Formats: sequence, structure tokens, C-alpha cells
Amino acid sequence: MVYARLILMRLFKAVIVLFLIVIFNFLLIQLAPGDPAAILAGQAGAADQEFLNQLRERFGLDQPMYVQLWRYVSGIAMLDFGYSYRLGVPVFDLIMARLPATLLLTGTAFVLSLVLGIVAGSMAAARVKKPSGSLIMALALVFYATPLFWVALMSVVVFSVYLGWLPAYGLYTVGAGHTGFALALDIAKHLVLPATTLALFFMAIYTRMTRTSMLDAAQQDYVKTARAKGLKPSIIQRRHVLRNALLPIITLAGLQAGQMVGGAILTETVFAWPGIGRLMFEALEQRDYNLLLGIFFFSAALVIVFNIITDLVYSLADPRIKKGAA
Amino acid sequence: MNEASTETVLSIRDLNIALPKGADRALAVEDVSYDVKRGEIMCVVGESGSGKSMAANAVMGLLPKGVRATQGEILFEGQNLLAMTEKQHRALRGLKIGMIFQEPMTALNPLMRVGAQIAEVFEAHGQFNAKERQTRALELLIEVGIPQPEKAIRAYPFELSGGQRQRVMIAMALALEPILLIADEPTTALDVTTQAQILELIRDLQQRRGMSVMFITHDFGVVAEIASRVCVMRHGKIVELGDAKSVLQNPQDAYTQALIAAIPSNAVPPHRETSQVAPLLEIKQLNKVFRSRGGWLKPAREVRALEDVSLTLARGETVGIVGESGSGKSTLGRCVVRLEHPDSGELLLDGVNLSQLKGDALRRERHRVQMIFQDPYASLNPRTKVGMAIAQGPIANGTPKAAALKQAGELLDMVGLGASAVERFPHEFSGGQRQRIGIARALALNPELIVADEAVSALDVSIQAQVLELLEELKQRLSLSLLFITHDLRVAAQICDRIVVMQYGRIVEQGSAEQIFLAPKEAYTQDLLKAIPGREAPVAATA
Amino acid sequence: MKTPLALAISAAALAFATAALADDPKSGGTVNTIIQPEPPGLVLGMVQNAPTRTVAGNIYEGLLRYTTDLEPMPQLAESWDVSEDGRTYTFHLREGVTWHDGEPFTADDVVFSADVFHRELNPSARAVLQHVESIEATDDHTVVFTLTQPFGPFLLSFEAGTFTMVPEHLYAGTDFRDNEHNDHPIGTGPFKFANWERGTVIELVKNDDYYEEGLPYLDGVNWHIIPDGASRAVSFENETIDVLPSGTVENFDIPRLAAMDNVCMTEEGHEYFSPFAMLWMNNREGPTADKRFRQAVMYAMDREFAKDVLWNGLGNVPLSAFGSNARFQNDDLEPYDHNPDRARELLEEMGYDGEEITILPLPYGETWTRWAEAVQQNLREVGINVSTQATDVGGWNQRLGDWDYDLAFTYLFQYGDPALGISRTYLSDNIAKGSPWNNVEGYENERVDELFNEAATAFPDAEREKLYREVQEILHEDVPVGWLMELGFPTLYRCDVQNLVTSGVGVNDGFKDAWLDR
Amino acid sequence: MSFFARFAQNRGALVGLIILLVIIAMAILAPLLFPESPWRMVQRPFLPPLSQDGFPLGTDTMGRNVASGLMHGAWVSLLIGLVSTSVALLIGVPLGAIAGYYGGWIDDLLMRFTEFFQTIPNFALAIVLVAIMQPSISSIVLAIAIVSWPPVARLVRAEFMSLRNREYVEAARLVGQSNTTIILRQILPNTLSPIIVLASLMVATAILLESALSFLGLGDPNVMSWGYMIGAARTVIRQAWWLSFFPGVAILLTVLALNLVGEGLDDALNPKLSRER
Repeated sequence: MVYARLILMRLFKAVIVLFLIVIFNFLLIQLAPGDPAAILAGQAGAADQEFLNQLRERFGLDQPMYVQLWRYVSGIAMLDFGYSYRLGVPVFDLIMARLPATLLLTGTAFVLSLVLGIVAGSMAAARVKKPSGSLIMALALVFYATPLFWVALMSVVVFSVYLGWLPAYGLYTVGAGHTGFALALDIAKHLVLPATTLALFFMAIYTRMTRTSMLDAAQQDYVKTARAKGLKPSIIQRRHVLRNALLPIITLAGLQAGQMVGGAILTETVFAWPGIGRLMFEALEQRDYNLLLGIFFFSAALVIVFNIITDLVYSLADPRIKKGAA
Repeated sequence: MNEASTETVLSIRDLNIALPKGADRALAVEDVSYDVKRGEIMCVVGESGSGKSMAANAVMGLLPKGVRATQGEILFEGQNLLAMTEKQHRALRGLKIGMIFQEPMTALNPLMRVGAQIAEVFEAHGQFNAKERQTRALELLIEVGIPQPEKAIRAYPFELSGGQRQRVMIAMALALEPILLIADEPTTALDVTTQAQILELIRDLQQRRGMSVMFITHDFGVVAEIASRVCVMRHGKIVELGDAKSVLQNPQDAYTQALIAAIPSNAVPPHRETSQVAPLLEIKQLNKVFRSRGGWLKPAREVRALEDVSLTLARGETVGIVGESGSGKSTLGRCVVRLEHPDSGELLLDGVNLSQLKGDALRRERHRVQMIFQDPYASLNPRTKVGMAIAQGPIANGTPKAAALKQAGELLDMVGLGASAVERFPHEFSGGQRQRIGIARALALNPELIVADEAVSALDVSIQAQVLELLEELKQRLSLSLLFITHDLRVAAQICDRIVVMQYGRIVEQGSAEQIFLAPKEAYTQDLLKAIPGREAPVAATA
Repeated sequence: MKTPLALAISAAALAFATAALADDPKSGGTVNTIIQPEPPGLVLGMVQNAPTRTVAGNIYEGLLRYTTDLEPMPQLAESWDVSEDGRTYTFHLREGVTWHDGEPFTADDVVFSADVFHRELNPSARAVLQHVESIEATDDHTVVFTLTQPFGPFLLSFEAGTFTMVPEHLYAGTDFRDNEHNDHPIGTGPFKFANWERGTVIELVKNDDYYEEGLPYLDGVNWHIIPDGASRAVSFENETIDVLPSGTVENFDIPRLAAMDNVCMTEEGHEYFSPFAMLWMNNREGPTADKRFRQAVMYAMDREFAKDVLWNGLGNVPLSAFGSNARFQNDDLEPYDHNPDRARELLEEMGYDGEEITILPLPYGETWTRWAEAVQQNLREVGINVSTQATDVGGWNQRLGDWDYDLAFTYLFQYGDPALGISRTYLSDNIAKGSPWNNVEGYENERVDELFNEAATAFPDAEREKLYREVQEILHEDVPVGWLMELGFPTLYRCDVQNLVTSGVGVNDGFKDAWLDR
Repeated sequence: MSFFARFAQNRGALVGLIILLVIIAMAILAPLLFPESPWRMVQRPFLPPLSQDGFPLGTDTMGRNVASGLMHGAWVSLLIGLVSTSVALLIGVPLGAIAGYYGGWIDDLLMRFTEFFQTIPNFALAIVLVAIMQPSISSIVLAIAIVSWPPVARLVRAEFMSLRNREYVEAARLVGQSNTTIILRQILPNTLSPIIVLASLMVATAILLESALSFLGLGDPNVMSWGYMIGAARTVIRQAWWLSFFPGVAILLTVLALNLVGEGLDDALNPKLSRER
């Protein structure tokens, strides 16, 4: 089947890109001052040269750089991401332990921002030049212009500290021993603040994009055709304007979805969300190269996966792509 | 040609339509009154900016934002459309009044199947259930003569050709058997042969259903082909209104006369002397294939744009290349000026082979062949002063800037714009004036050959005539050689010594203009000629 | 100057003392506390950074504990004898102690831990072990350490974090670092390792078989991992967290949190470590190589301001190299007060030409950053051309290890005795690239070397004191490093958490005796 | 209609422009109004706003004048925004222009290169770059530029691709102008308006990015930027809300203003594509 072959081609390309990214990142990280051994030694509070040498030898850091690179890359080829220097745990396990939390957070925020953004954008497009439409756009602009971490901090202060409605941090209430539905509810409560905070910024983007795109689509000839048919404005908006306006949003959403992993670093930090973004920041500070590279690999892989999904969704939404029009 | 009844379907009375502030005039339409009677085709004719479409849009309630009727009334079946609420008006659209538009390529929603878009008309007016709607849609597609209607109903617009899409539009407009069909330049974007078919279809349907049609066009040929009555508009006012025959054959208003006079030579070329000097341009076995690279879910495609094309052009001669879209005529022109790189074959200009030149070598030879482009708006850099636009060629070829600018002034004078135009920007000029600037630019390098690619297609008829006149005059004065590419046979007839007919990248027929027009050999040439609108209808003799 | 806060602390400590007397301990309940940053591992002896010590100090034990006055208390060793010549130490081990996996704890474990495990892996234990000639188990419950020569601070070295007892039966003959039990540490302590959800929580549960009757009182301790300081403060405020160990919230938050109802605070439990903040000054090159410049820096800095504003008045501005918690402090020295004029004079005298120098702040949080800003401003105001070089932990380590700095913040533990925690900063044979914890400033003074080395092995203490007083005089004049502050590390907790700090390393082994009055 | 008249038609843009001018004025006047270093500890810490003359916005954790910091910070934030955007343009415009103009394998190569940078999550890459180069104005500017050039390249490429076959470009090619001349004289000037619009938004994004980096402790410690001020104040957000509030509002207003101005520029430069239509 054509689809299958093309997807295979894409995956093949993706693998090449991933390898390049691995190599690029590997070389990049070599430029960072300090190495994991020195940091581990530093944290030990007392370290002698012997201790450092032990660590370096153990991590293979005593080898020439090309040997290290070769080892790492050939490891990756076998899907072996090595061990975290600092935690002594396989990188793969660490990432897999953290990835679900990130996906839950970013996934929720993504869906939330996309849905709300499109709704708000459509409303603003329908109320162009009216106060209510301008209000939506003004709000979107404010959300867009406000630093994410500031919103996060403020929302913790307001909703968690003063009002006490929602938990301020973490993925679930530790020690509460919830299971099943209670656990899900608990996680959902913890999810509200970080997901909303993260969603606000992206929602603002989608709102603006949807509005522009809808106004654009509303100018198209086929909308005039639809009006000439005597269709109700609501149907025209939904069936003709919105559907066409969504095409550019699909592209944007695909880009954003991949980037959200990086964008979640701030949110994860403020809300102590045990996700991959935070893990990355810690790995970087600790010079935990294997872990850092592993996370880069996975987040780049996510971007690529989202790109492929975007293309698929796009081709489903736009028959011209699927059927190979120029 | 139609015996029009006396019953009035639509009556426009003293209509004024105001444009928003900042537009180039206050009223798009001023004191306009005309009727459309049952069973007639009422043609509204005018050049761009005449306001000919405005009244139609007002009838549909589809006026652009900020544009509104300020005076008068539009009576449709006794009701004033201008006094209706949007809801009442909507109930009429599609049901009692149908409309088709100029651009079939963009008038259909690209994401919906054709059948669904037709079915929407029924849905909008609450008729039939989902299944019946599909059945009706299929019947309509059959009625408008789409090939393979069962397949077409499931097709997306992009899978159909322009003519087929316009048929779908017509099917949609006619779905609920409206009393009035408004057709806004429905054939302007189509090839001649397709145009002829669509015009015929509209006429057929109109007669079969006894419907009234309000037909808006800029082309008197089309008017001659189809109209029962004609309303000629200029600057938002009616200049002449009357029976088609009398207006065409005996126009009263000076403007109408001028318009009719401007229709190129009524398709009968004057006899021309063919020169027998050595050829300036020799094209031998030229081939060009366009390969679109395959993309994501998209197979690679090949289009053979030129196949073994050979022709010659003598010094001082004008050769016309005619053909419909996709015939390869523009590719040929672009190969001659070397904007495209031919795959194989020779392009001998005065014995020098241009076809394989590259890089600097090509750049040095470029001044020998220049081009006049189609789009007067796109062919001038909006940020470059007119004088500089003309002078940049000589400057690039080593002329000092001051001298080049002086020469630019002289050229502008020659094309009738005056040397003072040097200091102005393109947006200060009208389309026709810009085309003159384009001509001046092409002349600046004293080329041996000029390729004019649809050089007058984008212009209104009256302007078209002036530009053609200018070209003719310059050609005489400077003994230019011209390769004239056009889709409009009437224009070709007016200016060309010899004509080359192309189809699907091949030369179908070539010969002197007279020979092609009066004694075409090939069936395709004959079809093309037959399709020229108004060719068989009697039109007032040129002044 | 005593700030209101400091007074409040004393009052709270007093209240706590009376409260502790008033009630009988209750069993049960789980304490939620914070560990920051997340430790790299929990096997003490293999990993010795602060968070590991804090958590694993409840899982593992050493032979001894120490009072807040740093007097030894029994732990795994019930009693101990020291020979007349100060060279032989005999430890009598407690009987009936088992590892968390049920195996008995014996003298062999001690010998294995000290002689094999720590000699291979543990740099801080190694520093002590270089004085040890032999370690023998004379029977199942007796261990004899024989030293090469007397070593004054020897008895101070058996704290759980420095000299952890590791189970021989699990580690002997294996590659220690790849040992399968590293994921699930086995010690003898009051709490057992239960679960570690990375990035979220480390859970310890009560060791029901603990050898001390009735201990521990708590059912468990949860160490939450919350990377953001503000979030940590919030978690304490909304009462999900009962205990905030020192360093887990920014200092600016402490007065506010301490003022809350039912919140107590103590500075105790750090006496053994007694963290001492210093300013490394590069003695090798640049203006900082000049003694007068270094003295000028000391006069230029407003250390009282830093203490009051940045550290909420907690802690202590030291006279010189020996902190107030270190033994043998010489308090006759003239303090380096805030005296910009004197600083300017010194700069003038040395002919400082405005050469630019940089400060490397300690990348351990906001307070340190602010401190560097304050010091930078102090120095600018006496005419020193100084800028800040921002860096993260990796860059900081590298720069100090490579001696690539002019001024750099740090803090070092004093470990109770000058021979353990202080001399390492000034001994010339402790100059080596690659570590940020040795003689990084590059100070070389033969007399100082002599005095420190003699003092370490001198016997008895009176002899040592004489030597140490002299060394302090020299250091005070030379200013090899800037002495900033003995840091006050306050622990905040709900007042119903009783008996939280019971030793000089209380923050690390405190939950052993703690109970909840709920 | 003149350019400014078109711009001023968008009331939001006018408001944005005024805000922006005020901020620029703040940046310029800072050394005059507050000649002392914003780092100087001049008063008691945590002085609330309006509680003492000369300290309209109070003092921070170490008794430094917040008003002074805010005005000096305006300069730094704008500078970082402008310089990093310029650097991003310097990378993105030539790459996009070459890719779009020449097409073919050159385009392929350059676009793969661009995609490569887009595949690594942006913010993460910025963090790594700053950490590696160690935080300083130049490393922050460079890192922001490195993560923000790909959209520029894509935009310029798209513009060039649509313009390179414009008739006036072909005319220029026909009269023998060199590729360089065509790129610089014919096409580039006509891509300026979308680039200017994008650049105004990029300045805003750069300011946000700098503040986010500062928040994570990756700011330049030697300059008083708004991002630094929030980063430093976030730990005391509970007891001294004004410390992060004012710089937060300053960032908000600047970014808002830049966006509004961007929209206004879009309307004024591309009247055909104007949102009102």
C-alpha cells in the first residue's frame, strides 16, 4: 500500500535525522564546562583525584572523544541509551518513568488549548469589530504576552495558597494511597493548574491563528458560493469557513505539539511535575550526558512523530494532498 | 434570438450603491434602472470598474462589507429585495435566484465532495432527505453534461477541470429551478472552446426551463453570442440599454461604439505581405518536460510541455503563437527568452545557439531577446521607480547610470508617457500605462527579438486596442521582430503576419494569418475558430 | 546584634524543650518532609552528597553518634576504649542487631566496611583511614583499630555519613557500584527503604525489628522531591509537608514560614558539619595574589549586612579560619569589621590599578546569588573593578578545579575538628587541580603546614590547642581565603513533630527519635 | 493613504506604539533619572511601593531601588530583544533567500538544515546553549538567535519562492542582472514588510525567552534585566508581590505593545492582507 511505503520512507528519514541530532548534541555537550565526574565528586563534599579517576574510568570519560561518540552512537543503534551517570539507572527506564507524566500534562494542555483556542478564535472571527470579539482578542494577546512562569506562580499563590482549591505541586498526593478512580481524580486535581497554565499561552496562539485563518477563509469565493445557495450563516461558518481555516491550524498544532515537551520545562519546574522537561534541566545541570542525550533523542523523536501524525491528519483533512494534486 | 415575454422578473429602479470611504469614487452604481424579463438573457456589459457586477450582488444580497445600496429599489416578484431582512433574503437565494461566478477554480469548497456541495442547496432550503439529495445531484450533473457523472459526484473539486467545475456551479445554481440565474463573468476564466460549450449550456438550460438570466460580461463577443437585451455600463452609469441586435449593430452611445470598435478586427485578418528574408530566429526540435517532484503521498509527475517544436521567424516579422491553456505556448516563449532551459533542441538567433548557454555567457546574450509580460501589475517592481526599472537593463550591461536614465526618459516619451514618468513609482500608473512601461523596458536594450507573452490579455478591450496600436507603430518604426503569444485568436489576427497553433505541447498547424483564419486545415484549428464568441453573430462593422 | 527572629528561635527552642518534657512519646504517624535536590543514590558510603546523607542517614548507621556538643554517643558501638598512647581504639558492638534483610550485624561487617568498602570508594573515610594501620575483629562483637600515630579527631569520624556500616554479605566480592542491592539499600537503621519514585518521592518505612526498644515511633518518612523553591514553601504552608530541612526553602521565606502558627524552628543538628562559607581568593595571580588586596576585600565586605538581610540574622560572622563550632578557636584576634576606608587605604598602598576581577557565585540557589551581588557591590564601592561570572554547578566545579577564577564563593563543612575540616583548605600538599574542595586558593606557607601537621597528631588536646592558636594568627594576617560566615541552617517543622533533632548530625539521623503529637 | 495613516487606523497599534515609545524613553532616560547603579543597596530591603519618597516602586530583597532597576532593565530587555532578533535575521534571511531563490538541491540542503534545528525542542536547546556557553549577555543573545532563526528562514524562503517567478524578477533576469543584484535589489526589498512584521514579534518572543532563561537562573548576572528581576523576586513573591509584579507587568506591556505594533505594521505594510479587509 502506498501509505505504508510512504510512512516507512518517512520513518527512515526520521531515523537519519535522529542520528544526526544525537551526534550534534553529543558534540554540543562536550563543549560544556565540567564533567559528570567532577560534579558527582563536588556533591560528595570530599573528593580526591583517585575518586575522580575511578568515576571517569567507570563512565568511559577517560577515552578519546571519538571513541566515546562511537560507543554512544552504536549503543543508540541497538536502542541502548546507557546508564545515567548520576542515578546509576538505565536512561531508558528513567525516561519511560517520566514520559507519561509529561505526555499527560502536555497532552491535556494541548487538547485544552486547541479546543478552547479554536472555539475562542471562531467566536472572535464571528464578532469581528464588535466589543466582544475585541475582548477575546485582547485577552488572547494578554495571555500571549504574559510570561508563562509568572502565570504559574500567580496561579499557585491564588488557587492553592489563598483559596486552597487545588494542590500546588506534584502528580498526585503522596502517601494518600489512592487507587483506581480515586487516584485518577487525585491526578486530575493535580493536573488542573499546570495544564491550564501551559494551555493558556498556546490557547492564545490558536485563538489568534483561528481568527485570522477564519477571516481569511471567509473571504474565499466558495463562501460566497455557499451564501448564494442560501445556507444559514452558522452552517457556512462551520462547514465551509472553519473546515478550511483548520488546515493551517493543523500544521501549527503539529509543530507546537512537538515543541510542547520543551515548553513544559518551566511549568514542570514550578509545579514539581515529575516530567521529562525537568529531568532534562536536572540532567543538564548535573552534566548527566547519557540522560541528557537520551532525553534529547526522545524529544526530537516526539517532534518527528508529531510531524508525521500532522502530515497524516492533514492528508485526511485535505483531499488534495491524499489524491496527489499539485 | 429569443422571443422575450413582457413579464418582468426583476426590476431595478434608480439604484445607488455607495462604496466605503477612501474608494476611488463615492458610488459604485448611480441611478441604475433596468429590468430582466421572464425568459430573457439580459447582458450587463462593461469594462473593469464599470460597476456591472454590483447590482447583481445587491440582488443576491452579497454586497461586500462596507458597500451598501443607498437609493432605489430592486423588485423581485413584486418584493423589494433591499427592504428584506437577511433571513427573508436568504430564503430566496438558491431557491428563486441562483448565481454562478467567474472563477470556477476557487468557487467550490476544496474540502467537500461535489455531490455534497450540490446537496447542500437542497439542505439549505429543507428539501428532500439525504439520499434523495444525492439522487437529485446526480440528475443535475447529468443535465449539465459532466462526463462520468457517477464518478464526478464523488469527486473533489480539484479533480475536475475548470469547465467541469463551472458545470458543477451551474448544476448547483439550477438545482432548485430558480426563476432567475445570475451569471457573473462565468466564462472569462475559461479557454475559448470551453467557453463556447458553457455558453451553449447556459443558453440551452435557459431555453429549456424558460428561466431568466442576468449575464454579466466584459466581452461583446459573448454578448453577441447570447444576449437578448444589453445594458452597457461605464463608471457606474448606464450608457446604453436596449435590444441586443440594435445595440450591437447600431450603437447609439459613443462609448458603446468605441467598445465595439475596439473588438479586434472581427476575426478576419487583413492581408499581409510575408517577407522572405533570412530567418532571425530558428527553433529546431525543441523539447521540454516538466517534472514535479513527488512529495509526501504524492507521486512524481511529468508534463511534456514542448514536443519537437520547430519554427522560424524572419527579421521584422510578427509570428503569433496561439493555443489554449496547457498548449505549451508560454513555455515556448519562455524557452526563447531563456527563462526556461529547454531539454533538447536548438534555438538559433542569427545563427547563435542560445539553447545551451548558461551562467555568464547566457547573461551576456540576454539583451538580444527581450520580453513583454502579461500582468501589468506583477511585471513592475513596486519598489523601483519607473525610470530605474527601464534603465536597469542598460546599467547591468555596462551603460553609465545617468545615460541609461536619460535613455529611459526618451523611451517613456516614445511609448507616450512622457519623460517625467522616470521619477514615479509603478502604482501611480494604470494597467495600460504600465504595459507601456513594460514595452519601454523591453526596448531599452535594443533587442533583436521581442517576445510578447499574452501582453494585452489582462487589459480592457479599449486599452487593449491602444496597446496593440502602439506595438504595431513601434514595430513599423523600429522594424522589430515579434513573437506574439496569445490565447485570443482575434488579437492574433489583428497583429500577426504568421500564426502557429499549438496544442498539448505540439504545433498543430502554422501558416500565414490569412491562411489560418480563412482556410484552416486541422480540425483543432477549426474548432478554435468556431469557438470565438460572436464570430457568427453580426456585429457592427468597425469604424 | 540579635534579630527578632533569632530571639523567636530561642523562644521556640525553649518551648520545644518543655513540650518534649511534658508528654510521653506516641507511636504512629508518617512524617512528610522534603529532600532537595533529589539524591543521586541512597547507598551511603558510595555516595556522600548532602541529600543522600539526609535520607540514608535514617537507613544506615555508623558506630557512633554525636551530641550537639560533638561528644560521642553509642550507636552500633555500645562502648569504646582508647589506649593510653592514643593509638588503639577498641569498639564493643551492640548485640542483637540485624540488617534489614534479617542477617545479623557483626564485627566482620565493620572490618569489611572500613577496610575494604570505604578504602575503595569513600574519599572522606579514606582521609581518616590513612592514619589507620590495621583493623581487626577480635570476636563477633569487638573491633580494634590500630593507628600509625595518635590522631586527635579519630573518634569524630564514625558518624553514619562518613563511616557507614555496609553489609558484607551483600557486597563482599562484588563490583560495588554495580551491585544489585544499590537500588534497594539495606542498612541497620530505624527506617527501611520502601520505594523511590524518581522525581516525586522517596518513602521510608519503620524498621519493626529495630534493636532499640520502642524506636522508631514513626511509621514512616516520606521525602518529597519538589524542584522549585517557591513550591516547596507552598507545600509547607498548606501543611502537606511537616518538616522543611535546612536549605529546602529560600532564606527569604524563612521568617514568614517561621511566623506561622504551630511552626517551630531550630538551628541545631548541624554542629558536626558546621558549614562555613568562604570566599576563595586566587593566591597565585592577579590582584588577589597580594595579601593587602585580600585584606582589603575582607574590610570591604559588609558581612553583618549579609547575615542580617540574606540569612535572616541566623549564623555567625567568624573571626577567621576557625569557626565557633570548631574546636580550639582563638578568639583574641582582631575582627575584620566592615571598614571601606581601611580597604581603600590598603588598595592604595598596594597600588591597585583597577584591573578587572571576577566573582564566581555558588550556583546553589538565590541566596548565594544575592550574596555575590552584595559582595560585588561592596567591592565596587571601595574601588575594585569587579564583575560576576555566572555559572552552573558544572562550570563552577570546572573553574575551581582548574583554578580559573579570582574570587569564588563556597562553603565547607568543619567536621568538628580542625584536622578534619579546616586544615585541608590551607595545607600546601593539598594543592591539586581537579577538586573544588582542597587548597583551591593555592596558599603555601611552610610554617602553617608544620603547625597543622603537628597539631593533627599531637596528644593530648592542650598541646593541639597551642599549635592551632598560632596557626590562626598567621592565617588571620595572610587571609588566604575570605571568611564569610558560619551558616545558620534552620530546620522548620510543625511543632507537633517532637524530638526532631537529637544529635550533632540531627538533620541526618533525627527521625530515629521523632514522634508525632497528634 | 500614507503609511502612518494606515498604521494609525488600527487603534490597538497606536496604543502599542505609545507604550513602546514610553518604554524606549524609560530606557534612554534611565541613566539620567537614576544615575546610581541599580545594583546599589540604598535602603532597607522590602520597602513597599509608595512608602517612601524616591522609591516609588519600593526596594527589593537587598534594598535596591526597584524603580531604578525597572528603568535600567528596560534598556537591557530591549537590547536583548533587538540584538538577538537582528542576529536571527542575519542567519535566517540569507539562508531563506538563497534557499528560496535557487531552489533545487541548495534549497533541499538548507531546508533540511533548518528542519534539523526545528526538530530539537526550542526552549531546551536555548537552555543547553546558555548553560554550555555560560550565562552572559552575548551567550543569551546568541542562544535566542539560534533557536529563533528557522521561522525567519522559512518565511523568507516562502517569500522568495513566490517572488522569484514574478514577472519583474524575470524581467530583471532577462535584462542581464546578476543573481546577487536580483536578490538584493529586486526581491529582498519586497520581502521586507513580512520580515519587519515577523521581526517585531520576534523581539517580543526574545524578551519572553530571556525572562524565562533568567527565571531558571540562566541570566547574565551583571545586568539588571526584567527577567532577572522576576527570577530574583520569585522566591519572595509571597511577601513582596511588587518585586515580581512590576517587571512582570513591564514584560507584559512590552510584549503586548510589540504585538500590537506588529499587527499595525502588518495592516500598514500589507494593506491587501489587512485583517479588516
